[in-house]
Amino acid sequence: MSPAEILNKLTVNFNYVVAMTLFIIGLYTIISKPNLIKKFMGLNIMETSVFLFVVSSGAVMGGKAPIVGEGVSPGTVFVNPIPQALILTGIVVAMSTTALALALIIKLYEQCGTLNADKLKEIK
Amino acid sequence: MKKGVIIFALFLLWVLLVAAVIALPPMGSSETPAYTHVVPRYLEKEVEEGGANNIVTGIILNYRGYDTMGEVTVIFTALICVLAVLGRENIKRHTSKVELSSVEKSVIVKSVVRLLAPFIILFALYIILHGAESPGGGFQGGAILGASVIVFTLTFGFTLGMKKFPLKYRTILESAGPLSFFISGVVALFCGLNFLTYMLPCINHAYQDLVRHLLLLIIEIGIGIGGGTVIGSIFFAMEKVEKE
Amino acid sequence: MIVHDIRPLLAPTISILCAILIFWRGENTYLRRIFSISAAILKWVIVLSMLPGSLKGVIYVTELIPFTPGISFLLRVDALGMFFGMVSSTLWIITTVYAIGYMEGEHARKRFFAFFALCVSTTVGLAFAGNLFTLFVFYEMLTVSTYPLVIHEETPEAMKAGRKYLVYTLTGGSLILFATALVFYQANTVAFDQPGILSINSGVGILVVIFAMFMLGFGVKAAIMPLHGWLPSAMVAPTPVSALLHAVAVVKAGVFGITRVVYNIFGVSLLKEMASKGADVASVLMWAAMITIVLGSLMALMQDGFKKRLAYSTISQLSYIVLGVSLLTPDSVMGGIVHIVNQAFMKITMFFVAGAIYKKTHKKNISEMHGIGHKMPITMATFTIASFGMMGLPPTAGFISKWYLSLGALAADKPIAVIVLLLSSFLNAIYFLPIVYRAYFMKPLDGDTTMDEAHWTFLVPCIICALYTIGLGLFAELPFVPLELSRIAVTQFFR
Amino acid sequence: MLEFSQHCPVLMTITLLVGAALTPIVSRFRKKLSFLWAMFISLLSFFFCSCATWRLYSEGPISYWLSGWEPPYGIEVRFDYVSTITFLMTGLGVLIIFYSRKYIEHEINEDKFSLYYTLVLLLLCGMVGFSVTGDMFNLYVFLEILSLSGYALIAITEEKLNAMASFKYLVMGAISSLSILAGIALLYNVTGTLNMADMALRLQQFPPILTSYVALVLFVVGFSVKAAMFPVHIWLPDAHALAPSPVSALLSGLVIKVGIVGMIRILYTVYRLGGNINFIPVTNFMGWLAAITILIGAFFAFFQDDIKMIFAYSSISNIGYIVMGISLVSFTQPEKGYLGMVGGLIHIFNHAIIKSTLFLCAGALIYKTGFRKLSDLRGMGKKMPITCGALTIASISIAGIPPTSGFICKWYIILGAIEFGKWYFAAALLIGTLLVFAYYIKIVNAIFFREPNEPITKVDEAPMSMLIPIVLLAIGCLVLGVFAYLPLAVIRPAAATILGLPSTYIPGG
Repeated sequence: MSPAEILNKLTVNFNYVVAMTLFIIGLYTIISKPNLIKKFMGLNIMETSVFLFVVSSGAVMGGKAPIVGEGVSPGTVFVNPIPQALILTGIVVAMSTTALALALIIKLYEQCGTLNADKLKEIK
Repeated sequence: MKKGVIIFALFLLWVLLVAAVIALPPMGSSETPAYTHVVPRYLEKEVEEGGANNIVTGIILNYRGYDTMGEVTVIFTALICVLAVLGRENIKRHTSKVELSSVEKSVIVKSVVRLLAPFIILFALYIILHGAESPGGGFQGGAILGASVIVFTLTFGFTLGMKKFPLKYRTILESAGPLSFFISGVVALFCGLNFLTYMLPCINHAYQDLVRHLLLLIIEIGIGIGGGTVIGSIFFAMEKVEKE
Repeated sequence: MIVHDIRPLLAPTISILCAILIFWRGENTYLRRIFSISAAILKWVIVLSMLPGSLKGVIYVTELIPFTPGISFLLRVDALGMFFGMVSSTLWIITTVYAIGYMEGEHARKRFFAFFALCVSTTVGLAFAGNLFTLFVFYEMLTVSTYPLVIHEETPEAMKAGRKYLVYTLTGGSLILFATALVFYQANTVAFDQPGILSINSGVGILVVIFAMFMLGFGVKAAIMPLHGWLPSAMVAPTPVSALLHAVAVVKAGVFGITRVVYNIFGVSLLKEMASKGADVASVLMWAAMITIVLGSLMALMQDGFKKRLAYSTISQLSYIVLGVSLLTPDSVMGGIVHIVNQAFMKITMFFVAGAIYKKTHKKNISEMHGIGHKMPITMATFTIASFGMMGLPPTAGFISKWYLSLGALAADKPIAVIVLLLSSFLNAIYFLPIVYRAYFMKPLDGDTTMDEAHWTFLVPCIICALYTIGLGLFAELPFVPLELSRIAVTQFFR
Repeated sequence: MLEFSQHCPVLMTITLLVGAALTPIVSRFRKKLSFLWAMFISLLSFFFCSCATWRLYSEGPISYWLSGWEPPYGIEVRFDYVSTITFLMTGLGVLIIFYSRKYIEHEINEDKFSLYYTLVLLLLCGMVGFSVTGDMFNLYVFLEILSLSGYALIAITEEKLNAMASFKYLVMGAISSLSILAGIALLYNVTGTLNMADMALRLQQFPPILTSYVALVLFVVGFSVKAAMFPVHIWLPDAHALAPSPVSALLSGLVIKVGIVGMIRILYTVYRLGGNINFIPVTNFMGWLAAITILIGAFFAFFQDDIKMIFAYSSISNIGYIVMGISLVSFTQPEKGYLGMVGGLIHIFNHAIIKSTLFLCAGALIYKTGFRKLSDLRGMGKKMPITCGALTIASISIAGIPPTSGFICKWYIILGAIEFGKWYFAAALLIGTLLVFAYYIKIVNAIFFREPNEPITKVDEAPMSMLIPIVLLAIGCLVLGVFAYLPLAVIRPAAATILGLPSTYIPGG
C-alpha cells in the first residue's frame, strides 16, 4: 500500500486505530504502574478499547438503531446489531472482573496495608 | 532501560494492531462481510422469528440466548467470587464506612433519595419490562435497580439498607438470572425441541405467541432482578466493616 | 515352531504377586519367607517347564496388550530369552535363601523382599520380552524397582549411590527410548522375531546413530567403560542385592539388551554390510569391550574393599560377553551367551562369600582378611573355586566360555581379542589369588584360628554355586546344560 | 435413548450451571447439604457426559442447535472428539468434590463452604461449556466463567499471599481474555460470523488479509497465558501452589488444559491445515517455546522445597509436552502431524489424572501434618502408607517411566519429532523428563527413605473421603499406562479429526 492509501485508511478506520491505541495504553499502564488500582484501571482501559472497537465495527453510514416498530419505514438502514449484543455481554464480563479485582484489592489492603505492587512483593 | 524496552515492544505491538485494523474494510460501509453475511436475516426476520421489536434484544434472548445465559452466570459468578474473597456481610458483626463517617448526612440528600428511590425502582422495572420494544432490557434495568440499592444504603446507612434488602430474600433472588433462563429454556425439552426454544409447536397455535412472550418476560425479569440483587450484594460485601 | 502359551506371562506375574503379598502381610517374618521361597520355586518350575521345548527350538509367545498399531506388549520366549530367564529364576531361589539368612535383624525387611521380588519379576519379563518396546518397558521398571534396594541402608552414602545409579541408568534409558523410536520409524516394527529388522536403505548415518544410542543406553547397565561409574558405588547395597542385581540381573540386563540389539535389531549381515561401507560399529564395540576388560581388571587390582574389587571384576567380566557379541561369529556369541550364566554363578559365589565374611567378622577390606580361611574353610574353598573359574582354568565353567570366545575371535580373524582374553586371565589371577593366599597362608591378626563357619543359609548357596562352576566345566557337552541352549540361540541368530 | 442423548452436551453444562446457582439456596436449609448437592450435580453432569460420549462413539459428533437456529444464525454446541475431554473434567470433578468434603475444613472458613462448592461447580461448568461449544463468542463467555471462578477459588482462603497470587493471576488472565476477545472481534470483522465452522469456511473464501494473522497471534498469545507457557507462565507457580489442594488439582489438572483446547480449536478448527492461511511459522515458534517451557519448568522445580510448588512448576513443564505435541504438524501433509498430536492429546488426559493425584496426595499430607515443606515431611511414608504410595506411583508416572501413563505421550511425541526430523525437540523432552524424575525422586526419598527431623506422633492415614479419590486416581495412573489402548482408542479419532483426517485413520495403513 502506498503512504497515501495508508493515510486514507487511517482516517477511514480512525475509530479502530484509536481503539488499538487505547489497548496499548491500557497494557502499558498495567505493566508500568506499581499501584494495584492503577493496574486494574489499565485493565479497564483495555476492556473499553475492545468494546470501542467492536461497537465501531458495527456502525453503518446513516444507519438507525435496530429497533423495528411504528414510525420506522420498511426501507430503513439499520446498523449491525450483533456487535451491540456482543458488547452487552462484554460489559457484563468486564463488570464482573472489575468487581472481583476490587474485592481482591480491598482484601489485600486490609491484610497488608499497602497497594504498591513492589512493596507487596516484599511482604511474605 | 527496562522502560525503554517495554515501550519499544508495545510500540511494535501497536504497529501490528494498527496494521491489522487498517487492513479491515472501511468503517461504516454496508459492504463489509460482517454486515452482509449473517446480519441480513436478523434484520429481515427477527421480528417474526424472535418476537421482539428491538432486534438487539431478539439476538440477545433468542438467537444467542445461550450466550446470555452464560453472561447471567458470569454476573452470578462475580457475586460468588466477591463473597468468596470478602465474605458475606452479617448484620450482627458488621457496620459500614457510611455509619462510621463523621460527616452528617444533609437533609436535602436524605429527602431527595427518599423521594426518588421509588421512582428509580419504577424506572428500572420499566426498562426491564420494555426491553423487547425499546432500548433497554434486563441488564440495563438490573443495573439501575442495583444503583437504587446503593444510593439508598449510602444515604441511610448500612443497617437500614440491610433491613430493607434482607439477606434471606437476596440469597434466593441472586440466582434468579440463571434460574429464569433454565425454567424458560427447559420447557422446550418436554416438547422434544432444543434447549432455549421459545416457539413451542406442541401447544395450541393460538397461544404460541403468548407463551413465547411469557417465557421471554420471565427471562427479562429474572435477569433484571437477579442483576440488581447481585450488584446490591456485591456492594454490601465491599462496604462492610467489622464492628469494634 | 511358535506356541501360544500363558507360561511366559505367568513367570513374571508370580513374582509381582509375591511382591504384592509381601507388601500386604510382610510384617510377619514367616509369611514373608513362605511367600518368597514358594514364589521363587514356583517360578523356577514354570520356567523349567518351558526348557524342553526351548531346547527343541519351540518359541512360546504370549501377546498381552496392544499398545499402538504395530506395537504390543509381547512376551516371547526364544532360546536366548529362555537362557536369561532360566539364569535369573534359578539364582533367585538361591539368593532368596541366602538373603533370608543375611537380612536377619536388618531394618525394613518387608520393603526389601517386596522389591527384591519385583526386580526378579522385571528381569524375567525383560528376558521374555518379545520386542524392543517391551524390553524397554521392563528395562525402565527394573531401574525403578532396584532403587529402593540400592539405598536400602538409607545412609547418606547409600542415597548418593542411589542418585548416581538413577542418573546413569535413566539417562541410558532415555537414549534407548529415543533409539527405539528411531528404529520404529525406520522399520515400522520393533519385534525380535527376525535376525535383524533394519536395512541398509535407512542410510548408514542414521544406523550409526541408532547403534551408538543403543550401545550408550544399554552400555550403562552393562557397565562398559566409561559408563561404569555407578556400579562400584552401588555396592553399598546389602550383599544379596549386590549379588543378584549387580552381578546378575541388572548388569546382565544391559548385556542382554546389547545382544538383542546386535542380533535381532541390526543383525549380522547388516552390521557386516555397514562395516563394508566404512561404518564398522561392531569393531568399535569390540574395542570398547576389550579396553573395559583390561582397564576393569587393572582398577580391580587397586581396590582394597572386597566388594569394590568384585565390582570392578564384574565390569571386566561383563565385557567378555560384549566382546563375544561384537565379534559376530557363531562361536564367539555362544561363548558370550554361556558366559552370562557362568559369570553369574561364579560372581554370585564370590559375593555370597563376601557377605558371609562381613556378617561373621564385619570385615569389608581385603587387607583385613588374614587367615580367614582358617576360620571359614568351606566358605573360602568355594571362593577359591570361583576365582579359578574367573581365571578360566579348566575344568571350571570359566574355561568353557573363554574357549569359545577365543575360537570365535580366531574365526573372526581378530587375534588381538585372544591376547586380551589371556591378559585378562592373568590379571584375574593377580587380583584374586592374593586373597586366597592371604586367607589360607597368612596367620590371622588376632592369632585365633578356631573354626567358626557361617550359618547354613550362607553356606548352602555358596556350595551349590561352586559345585555348578565345576560341574559345568566338566560336563559342558551334556544335554540340558546351558551350552546346548546357547547353541540353539546362536542358530536363531545366524539363520 | 438416542433422542435424549442428543441433548446431553447442553444438559451437562446446564446441570452444572443451574446446580451452581441453586447451591447457595440449598445451603440455606442445611449447611451440610451443599456438599451432597454438589456431589449430586457433578454426578448428574458426569452421567450426561457419559451419554454424550457414548453417542459420539456410536453415532458420530453431535451438533446441537440452541433454540433451534441453524449454525451461523444461532449458537451451535458441538460435541466432537476433542470434547471428550469433558468426560475427564466431569469425572475428575466428582472425585475432587468428594475429596473436598473433609479437606476444606482445614483451609476454608466454615461460612464459605457453600461458596466453595458453588465456585467449583461454576469452574466445571465453564470448562465443560468451553470444551463443547462451537461458537467463538460463546467460547469467550465460558472462558470468563471459568477464569473468574478460578481466580476466586485461589483467594478463598484467608492467607495473605493467596490474594496476591490471585490478583496476579487475574491481571494476566484478564489481559489474555481481552486479547482473545480482540482476536474474536477482528475475526468477526473479517468473516462476519461467529460460528467456528462457518468462520473456517469463510476464511477460505476470502483472500487472506493481515488481520487474520494478527488475530491468530492474539489468540495464541491469549491461550498461551491461560495454558501457562513460557514466558507468560509467571502467574502459575504461586497460584497453583497456594490454592487449597483440591483447587490446585482442578487448576493444574484441568484449567490450564483449557488453554490447550482453545489453541486446538483456533488453529485446527478455525484456521485449519491446508487452508489459505499458513500458520506453520506460529506452530514452529510454539514448538520452540514449548521446548523452553519444558526445560524452564523442570529447572525451577528443582530448587523448590515446598511440595506443592514442585508440582506447580512441573505442571509448566508438562504443558510444554502437550504444546510440543500439538505443534508438530505439517501444513500440507496433515498425516505427518498425527503422532505428535496423539502424544499431545493423550497427555492432556494423563497429566490431568497424574497431577490431580499428586495434588490430592499433597493435600492429604498437609491436612494430616500441617506441613508442606519436604524437609518437614520426612518419614511420612511409614505413617501414611497409602497416600505416600499413591504419591510414588504418580511421581513415577509423571517422570514417564513405563508402564505408567506418563510414558505414552513421551513415546508419541518422540516419534512425532523424529517424523519431522526435529530430534532436538525429542532431546529437550527427554532431558525434561530426566529433570522431572530427579526432583520427584527427591520427594519419594524424603517421605520414604529419610529419617524425620523429630519423631512423628499423632499422624495416621488420611480419612476415607480423601483416600478413595487418591487411590482411584493412582490406579488410573497405572491402568491407563498398562492398558494404553483404552485411552488411545478415544484419542486417536480426536487427533485424526483435528488434522482433518477421517476419524478411523491409522498411520501407515
